[in-house]
Amino acid sequence: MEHNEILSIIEGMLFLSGDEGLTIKQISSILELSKKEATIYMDELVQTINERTIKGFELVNFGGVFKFVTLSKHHEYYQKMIEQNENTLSNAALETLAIIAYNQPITRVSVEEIRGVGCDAMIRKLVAKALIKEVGREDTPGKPILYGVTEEFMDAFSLASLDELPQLKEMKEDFDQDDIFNTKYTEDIDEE
Amino acid sequence: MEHNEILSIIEGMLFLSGDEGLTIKQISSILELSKKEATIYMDELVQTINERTIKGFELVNFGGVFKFVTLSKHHEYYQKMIEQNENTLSNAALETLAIIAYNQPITRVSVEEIRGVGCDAMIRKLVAKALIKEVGREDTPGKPILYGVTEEFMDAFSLASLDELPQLKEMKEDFDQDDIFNTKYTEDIDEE
Amino acid sequence: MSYEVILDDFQGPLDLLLHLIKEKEMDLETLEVSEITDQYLAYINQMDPNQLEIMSEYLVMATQLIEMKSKMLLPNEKVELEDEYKEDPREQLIRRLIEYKKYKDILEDMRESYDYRHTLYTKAPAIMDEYVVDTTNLIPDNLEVYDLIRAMQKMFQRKSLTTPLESKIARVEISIEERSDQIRQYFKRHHHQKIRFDDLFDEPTTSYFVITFLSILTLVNKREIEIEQSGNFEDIFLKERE
Repeated sequence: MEHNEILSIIEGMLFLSGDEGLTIKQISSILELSKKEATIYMDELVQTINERTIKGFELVNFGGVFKFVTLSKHHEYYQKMIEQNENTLSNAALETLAIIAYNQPITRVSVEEIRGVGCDAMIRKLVAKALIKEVGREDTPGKPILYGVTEEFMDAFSLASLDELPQLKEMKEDFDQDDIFNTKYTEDIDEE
Repeated sequence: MEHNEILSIIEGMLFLSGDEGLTIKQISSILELSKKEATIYMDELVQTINERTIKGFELVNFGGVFKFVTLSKHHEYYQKMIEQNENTLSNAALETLAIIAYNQPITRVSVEEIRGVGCDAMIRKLVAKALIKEVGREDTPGKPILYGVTEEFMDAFSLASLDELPQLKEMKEDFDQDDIFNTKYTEDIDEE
Repeated sequence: MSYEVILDDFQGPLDLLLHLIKEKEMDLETLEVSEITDQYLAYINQMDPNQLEIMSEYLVMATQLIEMKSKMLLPNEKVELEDEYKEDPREQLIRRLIEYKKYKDILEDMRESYDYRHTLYTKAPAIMDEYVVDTTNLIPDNLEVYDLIRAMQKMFQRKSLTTPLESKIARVEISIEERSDQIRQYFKRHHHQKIRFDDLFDEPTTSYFVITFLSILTLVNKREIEIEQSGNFEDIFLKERE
């Protein structure tokens, strides 16, 4: 099939799929391409679409799912035509999500150790919001549930992959007195 | 506002409006343009969009409603996109299943009210897969069939009971600031 | 001393401790247990005792701090450290604070991406249920509860996202009498003007089209308005009869 024809079909599929988006795997199987070929086509399509002069939407990749989204700078116009759920995220929810995202797979107890507070209700809520999910069981007594973040999480934070999360400032792993206490901890403890 | 910027915003609005499309009146009121101006912009946009080399959808005007539609020559690929193989359930199928699981016993008409689309074919498919079944008749005129989920459904989603699904309340509720305190933290803060 | 910050503002005892350390401009590594304990207890004293549920987590930390402080005051503090396998509680607390602060530090960045995502809109998938030709009766074997939750969440999000406000209004049923009246009002507002025929068909529903068309015919019939067209396929105009 002709090159531009393939790109056209992918564009049409992306339009139809809307917020569900499409993965490389789906595109390659529908068009009978290898994943590598599909990736090359997608790269070209992202470029073509995102470089248009008249551009009301662009092609993004959130967690491996390609989809069209409108531009941030135009959002006030679209607000007039659609009602949107407010869906704010509390600090507690954000904190819990961050700890899970950086440490997954992780048990509830481990999240609680880091936060220093109970997280039972919060974790249930994040599961209900499809932002985290059960990804397995830990091989320790009681077989506690291990949690990880989901495709929905990637979308909610506009991330193509977890590598795009902000870098954590790592502390030295071996925490012995002579060492870490001489290294001055420089940045300010900033709070909100 | 700059010319191409207006065209871009209109493109974004058309994308968001999807199958419903937009009238000149809607476009002119959101962008605070006269109908005449809006019409001129639309003429230009139709031309720009329909003359693209890579074109998966085009801009049509059906009875005063402008909307993007995919090209009929690509129909077989879109068909393929939604054809299900044995390894996936479509999002539409999952949505229907979720509604039935949360509201069972429920009639087809009620499922359709919640989803906002006809579900006749979908329900027949889910019955064929034995994921849902007839569980009775509603005591209203016409005695419509009531559907519920099956043991196969429980199996497929590894559920021991429907209580394992998050509560509807939790799924809809916003995060509020003090929700971490809903449950008492019982274990001691672990000292590893 | 007055405490402007109430405990509801904190995510837990670690959060409160970080706040106090910052307030006292202390370094995390050189944490002065004795001073911070006093500060911490002063805060705890401000707490509403009725909020025991909230307090319990703070109280656990308070006990640990007091224990730590008292041990440090004891002359045999050195002896305590002989046991190599037991971590110094102060070090352990510092370690926990550093670990917790790592996440605190990036929360604003994460919230920014989250808020940014809320300025990007997308559309619901086209409804294509009828195209689904599912040939097998097999149930896929890779399903998880998450699939259901996600489908449900997507649906909740879409409910408010996909219905343009104006088309909701357009679905209101209207009679020929009402529509004729609206058209009369329209002509009143556009006195002595020629109105483009198309301008009256401004809502995209079939029933609205039909009702509007019938209303125009009625009004023409009643000789309230007249139709003008300069030639075949030219624009049609309407105007009030004088």
